[in-house]
Amino acid sequence: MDALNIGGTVGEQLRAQGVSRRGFMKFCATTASLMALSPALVPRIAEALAGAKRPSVIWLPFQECTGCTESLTRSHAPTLESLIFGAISLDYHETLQAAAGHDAEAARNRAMEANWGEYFLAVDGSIPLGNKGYSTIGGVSNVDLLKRVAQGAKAIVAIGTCASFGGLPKASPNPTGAVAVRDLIKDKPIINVSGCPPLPMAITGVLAQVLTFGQLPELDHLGRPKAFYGQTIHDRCYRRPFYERGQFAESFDDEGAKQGWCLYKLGCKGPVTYNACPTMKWNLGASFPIESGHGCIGCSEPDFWDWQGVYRPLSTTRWGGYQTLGAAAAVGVAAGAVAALAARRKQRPVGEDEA
Amino acid sequence: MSILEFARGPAFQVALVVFAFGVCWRLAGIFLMYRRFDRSQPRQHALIAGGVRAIVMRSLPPHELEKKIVFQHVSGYAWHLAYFASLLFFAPHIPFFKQFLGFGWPTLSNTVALLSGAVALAILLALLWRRASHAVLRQISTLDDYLSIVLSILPLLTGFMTYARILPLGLRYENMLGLHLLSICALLVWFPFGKLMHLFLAFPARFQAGVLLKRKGVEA
Amino acid sequence: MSATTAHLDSLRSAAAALGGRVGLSRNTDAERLDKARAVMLGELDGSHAAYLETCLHCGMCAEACHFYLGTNEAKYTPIWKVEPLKKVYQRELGPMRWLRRMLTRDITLAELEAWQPLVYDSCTECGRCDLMCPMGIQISPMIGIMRRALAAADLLPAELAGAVDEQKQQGSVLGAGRDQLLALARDSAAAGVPVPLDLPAADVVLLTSALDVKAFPDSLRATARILNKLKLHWTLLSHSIDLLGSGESLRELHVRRIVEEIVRRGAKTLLLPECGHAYPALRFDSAHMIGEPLPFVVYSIAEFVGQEIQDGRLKVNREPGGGSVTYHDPCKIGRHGGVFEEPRAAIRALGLELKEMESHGRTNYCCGGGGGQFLIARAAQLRQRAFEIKMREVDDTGAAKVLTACNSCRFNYQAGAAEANWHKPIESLVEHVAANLAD
Amino acid sequence: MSTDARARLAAIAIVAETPPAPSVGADSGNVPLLLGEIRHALERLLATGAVHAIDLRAIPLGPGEEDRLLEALGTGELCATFDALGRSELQECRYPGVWRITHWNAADELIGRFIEVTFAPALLASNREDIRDGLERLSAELSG
Repeated sequence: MDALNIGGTVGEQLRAQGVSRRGFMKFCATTASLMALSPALVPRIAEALAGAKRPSVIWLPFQECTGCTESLTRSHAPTLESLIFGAISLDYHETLQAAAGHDAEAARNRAMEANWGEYFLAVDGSIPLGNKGYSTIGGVSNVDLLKRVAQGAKAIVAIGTCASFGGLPKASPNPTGAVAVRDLIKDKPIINVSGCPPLPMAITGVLAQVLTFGQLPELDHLGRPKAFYGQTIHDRCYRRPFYERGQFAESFDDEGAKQGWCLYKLGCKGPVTYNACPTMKWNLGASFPIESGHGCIGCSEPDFWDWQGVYRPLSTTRWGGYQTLGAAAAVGVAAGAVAALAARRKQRPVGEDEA
Repeated sequence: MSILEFARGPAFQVALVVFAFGVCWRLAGIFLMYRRFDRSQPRQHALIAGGVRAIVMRSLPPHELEKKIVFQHVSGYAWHLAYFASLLFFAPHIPFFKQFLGFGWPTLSNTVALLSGAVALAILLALLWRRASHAVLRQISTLDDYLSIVLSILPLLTGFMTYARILPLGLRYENMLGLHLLSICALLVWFPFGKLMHLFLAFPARFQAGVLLKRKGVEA
Repeated sequence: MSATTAHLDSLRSAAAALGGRVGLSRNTDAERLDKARAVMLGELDGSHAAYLETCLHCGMCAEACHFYLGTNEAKYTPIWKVEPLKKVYQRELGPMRWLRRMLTRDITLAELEAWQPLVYDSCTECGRCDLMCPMGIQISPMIGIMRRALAAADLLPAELAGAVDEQKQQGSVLGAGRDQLLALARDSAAAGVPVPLDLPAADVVLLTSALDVKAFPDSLRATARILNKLKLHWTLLSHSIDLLGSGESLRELHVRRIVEEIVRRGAKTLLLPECGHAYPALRFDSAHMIGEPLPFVVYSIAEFVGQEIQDGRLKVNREPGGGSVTYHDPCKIGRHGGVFEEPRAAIRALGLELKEMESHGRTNYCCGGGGGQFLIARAAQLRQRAFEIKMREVDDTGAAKVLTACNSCRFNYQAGAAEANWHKPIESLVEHVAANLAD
Repeated sequence: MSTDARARLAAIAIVAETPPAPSVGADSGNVPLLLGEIRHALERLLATGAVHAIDLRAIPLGPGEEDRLLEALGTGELCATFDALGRSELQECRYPGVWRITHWNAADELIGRFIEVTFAPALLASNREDIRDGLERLSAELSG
């Protein structure tokens, strides 16, 4: 990987690889599809891409499980190879790069210097604030590294729910004091590509969008690109007609489940989860959780892990259990009894009256 | 913490504790109070049966009385039935009850459940208007009456808005669902302190009346 | 007609004179308020608590009340008439009284004064609202508490205060005392209907009322004729002519004295005259007042006569001429006492065609003047509004006359009819029975 | 793994359940809508020459619905394939003017599927730049 060789446009890069114009148009069509843009926009994308500079991307992993990178490498369009060799210049990725140790650090520093103010920073994983030693790279704590690299970044792409919202490490009781990128960096544009992991197409799609139009995509209330997070799972779910008709699976093996009815009662969080799974789907477009018979767990939402359980329907609540209620009731009865007994002293019992 | 999480978590827990405590407090305070024991010779016996009968018969006033209150009677029946139909038989509500009871039950189709909710909502609004405009009702109404109607309307209203995704003020679905749950919390918190307690008190009061009237030999 | 108006006028002037006797209260406002509150707290029990806690403010009780229906004035809504009682309950006895005290103000004497016309002028404690309430709330007994509380605060309307005063000072009611009763008994005996008075021992004891003595002596004579015919060992008590609902303690005092007199005579049966207000008091409330079940049975005379006819002990002839009648169920023995069937059995035995009013039996409309209301001069117009409802229902039956078993009702009918120039006879059921006794 | 353990594993009864036929309405209902859209696009194509494209990945489709749609569109006379960054197929459908365009990547994974309503997909035509390149190559060969 040559960090310094980031010159040239995407079009030139692809041509240099021997990709024909027809191949380039195909690339543009699938990229448009990826960005959830209308096919009618393909010519504009082609024009933009042909002249787009390859941006440098530095990828920092913090408290993460590599699931997001795994997801990215499963991305099938554009292929990761085309991303790395054609569309973007991925100059530092702890997991993917061949270089290790000081060489890797050096590559990152070179990329930062060469593209100061122009590179994109991709982050996966949350950042522990509880103890800086919880997660370090080359002896540098996550928070210090993030702040340093973020300084020269044009924009930050927080990949996965951990980087976007704190994710699993932040789940109650949050032992490491994990926070999201947006909790630490306030002065740079941040694109949250949440999900646990995010849809591979969402990762590449966002990168492609940034690259194509040279500007940040439109973001929702949580800083997520609307193209992918504009609607809820429920909004686009093919099982939604069952919800509207009130047809629900009651267990995972009942007739309703076999008929493919709505999984709301089995804890599906689709109605409050913003993501593109129902249309983009997973595993090369094979399916998505609901299509496979399991409710959405809400993985692209903040604090989803603390949503009172994957299988508790949305219309349930914490309620303390019968012990708490019983105690409240018992105290209530006691209070009422005291009130009644005190009242008895003001009331006149039988036979006792004024002279 | 989002509105929805707050509503599903601490808000609901607190509301339920206030509800349980308040209801028991009020019921115990009423029923442990000193009561006179009627030693008179009953004209008719089977006083308990008379009480039970009153519980039923007070829903069906005699013709001469009924014809004066047709509107109140019909609207009262209609909104209560419609309200409970949408509360108890709207499918997404079942898991809510199931978490307490451990079992669920068959549901109405969404169309029917929503329609009955709409009926309840329309009647409640009409009754609110009537309370504010009818001379007798204005005379005897208290803050409790208005508050209780409004707090009964809010879950219906927010429920509809949630289902139909009518989301004003830039609210999103999950906010509206949270508000729906919060409106139920508000209802639960207010419940023990106002007239909504008639859910628990109506039958005892009717029973008392039935026993008293049975003793006198008058059909309740 | 002239006879009727004559005794009406004499009663009216007696009542008006009573009002003049009442002076200003000797107690301070604070004392009066305290006394009223003490009565309320003393009488309110768990059953009232359940009623007051359950009220939904639905307003349906208004639709049962002849005063509201006759005027359409919201203040006559029955439950509104116990508002001060409700306040005292909520602030003093209710389980949430601590909260209530923070949020509400205490009642004032001015408030009680304002409620005087509501509980005396515009309520006859007829109990129709008690039947209407969808929650089963028994409002009229709570009006009773309100009245006794107001009485304790020296807030009885002048006429009623005068009557109580008269009974306390002179032992008579509206000028009808023991002397008048003795004279009536003498006259009756002279006319061939002996009235055994104050016998030291008897099986059956009969009470009478001031109204009978003053205005409807025929009713008493008819009763005597029937009791004689049945060859009962009976006596009329002259000690207690009336039970005035003038305050809890006085009422209890009366009841205790009557019970003592009856027990002393070894009587097993107490008969009450064609008079309303004594019935619920002696039949149902007295056991509580004396703290134990009564050692005798209490009947209204209409109830007793009807039973005797039903059981075949009393034979009556079909009334010559027959004709159609309607029966007015007096609130106190009907809705408050459960006496519905016996008077109708008597009417059927007399061969009269019974044409029921639309509201009859337990839903019967009050005559408009019960509960002492008919004594209150300023309430005359209100009384008439309520009576108009009654007139309409009577006219709708097409019956030739009205029979009833309460002389208060009769009195009020006559007054109302005179006022409205309405010519529908209202007659005593017992007198009809007595006039047609068979051998 | 011992033979014993194998035997015990084999003893676990495995029943393969055939899922029941989906009940009526067990889909998104989008197939008829898409067919309707295609019909309108064809009408417009004839009237004005306007080209229309549908990205099937942007449409929520239930299990089997895409197959049903493609089945409904059928296969027409012409089919063209090319290989650039992976295979691509341009298939005319049963209804002339409707084209099914499918892209695979170099690893032969499906990366996009479109329906185009057009006289001929733009991808069929040779591109000017490519022609120029080709011309240069041909010239070089002829001169070489």
